[in-house]
Amino acid sequence: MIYSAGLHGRLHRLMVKGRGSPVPVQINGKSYEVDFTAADGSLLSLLVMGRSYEADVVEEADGVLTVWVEGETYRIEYQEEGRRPRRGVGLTGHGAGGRQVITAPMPGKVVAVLVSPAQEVTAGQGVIVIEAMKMENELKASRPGVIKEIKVQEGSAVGGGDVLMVIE
Amino acid sequence: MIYSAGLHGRLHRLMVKGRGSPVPVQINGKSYEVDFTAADGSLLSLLVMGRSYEADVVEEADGVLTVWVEGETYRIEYQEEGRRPRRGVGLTGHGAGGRQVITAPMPGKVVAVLVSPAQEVTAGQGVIVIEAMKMENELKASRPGVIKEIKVQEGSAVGGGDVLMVIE
Amino acid sequence: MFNKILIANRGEIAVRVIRACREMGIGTVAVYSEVDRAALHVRLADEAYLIGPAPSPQSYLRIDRIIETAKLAGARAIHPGYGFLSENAEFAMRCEEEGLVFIGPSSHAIRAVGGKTAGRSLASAAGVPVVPGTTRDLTDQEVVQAVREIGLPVVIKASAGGGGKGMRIVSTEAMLPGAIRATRSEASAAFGNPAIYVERYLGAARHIEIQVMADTRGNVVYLGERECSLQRRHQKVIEESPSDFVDLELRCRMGEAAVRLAKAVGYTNAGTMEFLVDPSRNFYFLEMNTRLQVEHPITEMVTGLDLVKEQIRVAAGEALSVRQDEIQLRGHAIECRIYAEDPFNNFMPSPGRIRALRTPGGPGLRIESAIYEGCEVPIHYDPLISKLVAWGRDREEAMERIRRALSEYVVLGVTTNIPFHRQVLNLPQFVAGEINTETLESWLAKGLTSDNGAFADIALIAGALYLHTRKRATTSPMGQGGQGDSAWKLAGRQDGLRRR
Amino acid sequence: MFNKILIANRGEIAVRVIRACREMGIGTVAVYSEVDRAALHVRLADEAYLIGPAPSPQSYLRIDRIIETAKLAGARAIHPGYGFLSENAEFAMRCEEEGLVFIGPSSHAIRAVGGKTAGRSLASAAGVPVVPGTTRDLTDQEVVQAVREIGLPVVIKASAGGGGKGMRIVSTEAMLPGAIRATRSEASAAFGNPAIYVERYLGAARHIEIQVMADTRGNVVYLGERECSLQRRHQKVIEESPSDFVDLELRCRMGEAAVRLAKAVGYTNAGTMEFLVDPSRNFYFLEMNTRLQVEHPITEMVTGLDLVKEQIRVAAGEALSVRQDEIQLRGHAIECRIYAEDPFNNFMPSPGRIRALRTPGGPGLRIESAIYEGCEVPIHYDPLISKLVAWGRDREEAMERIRRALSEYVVLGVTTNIPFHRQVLNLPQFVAGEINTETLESWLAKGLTSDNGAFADIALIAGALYLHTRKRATTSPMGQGGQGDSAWKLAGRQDGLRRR
Repeated sequence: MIYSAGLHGRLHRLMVKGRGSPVPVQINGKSYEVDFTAADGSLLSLLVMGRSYEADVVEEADGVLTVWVEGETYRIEYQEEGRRPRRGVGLTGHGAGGRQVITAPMPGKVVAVLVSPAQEVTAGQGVIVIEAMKMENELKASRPGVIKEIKVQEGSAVGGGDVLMVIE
Repeated sequence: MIYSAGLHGRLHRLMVKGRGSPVPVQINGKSYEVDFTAADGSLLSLLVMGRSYEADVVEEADGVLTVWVEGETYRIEYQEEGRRPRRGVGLTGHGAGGRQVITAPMPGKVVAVLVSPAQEVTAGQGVIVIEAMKMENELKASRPGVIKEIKVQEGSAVGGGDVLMVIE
Repeated sequence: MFNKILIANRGEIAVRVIRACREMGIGTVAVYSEVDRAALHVRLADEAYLIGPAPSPQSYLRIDRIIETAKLAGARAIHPGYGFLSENAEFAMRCEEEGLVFIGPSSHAIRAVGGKTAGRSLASAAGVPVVPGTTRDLTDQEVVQAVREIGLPVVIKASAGGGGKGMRIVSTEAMLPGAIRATRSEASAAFGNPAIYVERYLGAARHIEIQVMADTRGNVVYLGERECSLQRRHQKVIEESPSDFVDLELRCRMGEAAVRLAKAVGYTNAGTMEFLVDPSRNFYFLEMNTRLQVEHPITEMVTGLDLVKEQIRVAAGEALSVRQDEIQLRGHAIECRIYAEDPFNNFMPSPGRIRALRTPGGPGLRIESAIYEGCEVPIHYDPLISKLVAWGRDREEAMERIRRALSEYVVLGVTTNIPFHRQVLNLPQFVAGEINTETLESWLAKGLTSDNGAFADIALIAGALYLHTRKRATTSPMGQGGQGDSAWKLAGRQDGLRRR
Repeated sequence: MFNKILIANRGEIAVRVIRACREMGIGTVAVYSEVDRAALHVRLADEAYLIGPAPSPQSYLRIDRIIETAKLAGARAIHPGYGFLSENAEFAMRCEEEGLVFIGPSSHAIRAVGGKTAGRSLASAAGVPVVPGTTRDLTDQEVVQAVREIGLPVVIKASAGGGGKGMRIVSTEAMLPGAIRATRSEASAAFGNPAIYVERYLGAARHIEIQVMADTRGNVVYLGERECSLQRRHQKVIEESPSDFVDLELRCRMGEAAVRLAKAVGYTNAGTMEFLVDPSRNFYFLEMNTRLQVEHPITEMVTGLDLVKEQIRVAAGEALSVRQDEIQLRGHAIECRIYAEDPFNNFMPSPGRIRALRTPGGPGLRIESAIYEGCEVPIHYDPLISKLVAWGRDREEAMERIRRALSEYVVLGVTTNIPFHRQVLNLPQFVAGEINTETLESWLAKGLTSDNGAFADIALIAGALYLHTRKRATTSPMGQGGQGDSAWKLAGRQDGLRRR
């Protein structure tokens, strides 16, 4: 089986041969022999050339996996070869367009809206304050721009991922 | 919903009313109001008149549950009222017949058969030795009797629950 | 001794108190809000009662409900933990009026030293040096005026604050209005009291605190110090005891000052005097926390005492179980506070469901946690989900041990600051013991990077095998999604079968 | 220092050694048998290599394979843990020949004192009193003869034995043939050596052992004693340190005897001298264990030392990190050995898959475990799955703590002896500290009952709600079976939705 996998804005090509363990795996032409076994739940134990690794895998969405290895987190989008590619595999969050969408990083309450529509903002300027878990968290513009739209107001309850503001 | 439940050789009558939590439950006519929630996996948290309990429930077979509460283990056979009763609900393991079936308590290897067919044995006499987890374990006759049948020999590998010997 | 204690708290500290009670043979009564029905403190307590909806002003801060519940359950005493009502003099007073024992100082003592401004005045009076600043609660306008008098930079502080909440450093006058608003708002939410005051900001000093314990018979002891300089946004992140900056002479001077202050107000039960210590080893009283601290376990590990049991005994009228000359510090302890927050996304809180949890084990560790696999970390409360504490014969061993433990600690489902701790523990300043209250912030100002990439190939392989195995196991087309756990388990079982 | 160590063991002790190495910055190489592919020691090690099928003679006892693997992986040293090859002089010698460091005494020292009969002769020669018995390995016939000379009761012991395995008390001559056969057979299986000898059985004495540590520079220290009298079938069940039967004077006498013997044979690394102590405080040398003991954590908790690190340092040629006069005992530690066995069914081993695991937390605990949720406890090895250790300021607190911890410890899927420990900890003789090697057996002879019934109503309710909820959740007829876990989870989620 051949997979395309998008990670950190790069595409990788993986080939997994056969069904047992150890199984031969190629990444971008580099070969590994991988001994693997499911330990429990999301946990996989891997032995690669004698090295022992633990990996946890959770499927967030169709073909989109979060993989934890040795305390590090990887979000990977897989595409099985021969199937129609999804839009922008592996490149989410790495575009450099002029539009910024400020989303709520977690559920919470809007404590303060620090800007008004059409206002110019600089990179790093605070635009909105969300309270969650008893701490106030100021969200900042990542690039300079102009406030296009404000979708919430002070006191609004917001869910994680909700769009709060659009900057252009 | 009404259930018959066999535990420790006694039958108990349970009634569970409604769908939410807290839910009214009657046991043998005694009423409880039970607040319950699934914590994780097999684990249930119960609040009964303010007292907090943890119970783990695993279904071993059709209607047969093992329930752990505060370090104690209960094996309970449930029968929903109005359905055909299973044979001997709740009374397994409490018969007093003359026939003893010696079964392997765990998978292992037969190290020694200490008796021969037709031999008389006394209560508490060792009849067979099984090795498992590097320890030898002597199985004993629980009552006096005569060896009717020996189904294994020294060196046999046995599975948990396998019948090893019958004494009458 | 009490036959039953109500714990007016939640999370790891409620669990901590329940464990102490259980060891003493005392019954435990938990209270919980609607979102905490399946929380660990509810599961572990002998009894548990619902006291209201999730927001703490409607549950964990409801004095009336909590007192009513104690009476209903027949609990003679209440342990307030830390946070919530633990430093609320009115709560302590209401307990006293209702014939319940508040496990902490008297309401009088809380008023006298707990209010930070009052504490500062008293400390001065007791001959303990204090940080320059105001000695009473201020209006917004008075704050502006005070800042002009004291001179920038200053710290705006909640008078009822604690645990690093309700503080803002202000270095320019333009920052002042926002800082005042934010501090008052946090203080209201967390402590039910918006009062604030101003202190001069001393800059790069060490934050070192002294634990005291006092009984009702006039005995007061100090239990060494805790080094709490590693802070982010005035929130302690890693604490250790002893501080390798504190020698025996300084320990005695600070300890004796703390005892003097405690005696001056007739203080009883556990309390902590927080100090700033400058590079010349001058110390300045900051405030007194009139309750158990989050970081009390490191003191327990080096002294061998159980502070919660000591609190309960003292509250029941018993004498302290140790004299000052019997207290010996052994080895070194370090605590990492594990928060549900994303260190690589500006430390945003990360509530959610714990999907997998693997807790470290082995020698020299202590884990104070209220999470379990499958539990929810609610959005409504402090993001502290666990405390990892390591003890070693010396500082080096304690550091090695907590690094090792962090490498075993896996919490999935919510994002945690474990990767951040792993980086801090390798910070050269920290390894060398050369830290102050600005160490973390100035390091963070350079931008925190996740070091990600070292295991990219392994992650890619693991993901591919996940999909590959699931495909085999289910023979359904790829991408049906969401059944990850069962796919592994199924594949694992098939694998097991195939091999036999 | 070594850059990499191979751990020639499995289970909790392999994990213990891996943790020590990780704290020291030393790489770890695990070896595993086919059934242990997903075992915790394989998961936690840096590297892992398959060495053979499940039966230990084909894997964990394969000297050739293990040495070959060490060379392949580039490990310079091998830690043998306890059991398996840990007291095998030939293995130590083969390591020496191959230029690998065996982390333990020299093969010469193992031969000199490790063989139990040899150890007894040496102890006598060093002026240490020994239990009367034979001083060499015997044939079956010689055993019969020796028993006639010594007089009944006697103990038949495996010369290569340890850990309570390979021992039988014989009180009538009729028992002798069976005891000889069983002891030889267990000894072959567990230690690869069927040799046996005979000792007089002293009856109701205490089993107390002294931990020694020796470096290659002639320094030898003793690290206090461990009280190991609570045994079932000569298998230690609960150990504590210090023993409240041992006063300072006896501790010094026993410790000095142990050091004398160690010096007499040029012993290096960790070792334990086991003694029987009669009610008049006379002590008799039983045997020396030339390796780390299962119960070493209790010594670590009271001394503050890490014995595995000390072993590694000594093996690398370093000096001991402490002198005798620096060793201080603090508080009291108790260990419960958690076995996968059924205490209410004649302690039958209970292998299987761990379905649920909830581990205690909080102050003063240490858990040495190799199990995790979902793992298999294989039939092929020792049923010890975990060690629960508690420390307290005094014996009373340690007892309270371990009782509390046992009440939190839930292991489902395999049957464990946790309920048995809970009963033992309330045994009046144990509480009073009046124990000997017969205490447990004579209590057990009265028949162990499970105390079951106190929570019958709760169990009945929980089971009914399980069925009731599953019915609601799946709307399928009752009794489709086997989907227990998901039914709860589904119901829980529905519940959550309904409440919002």
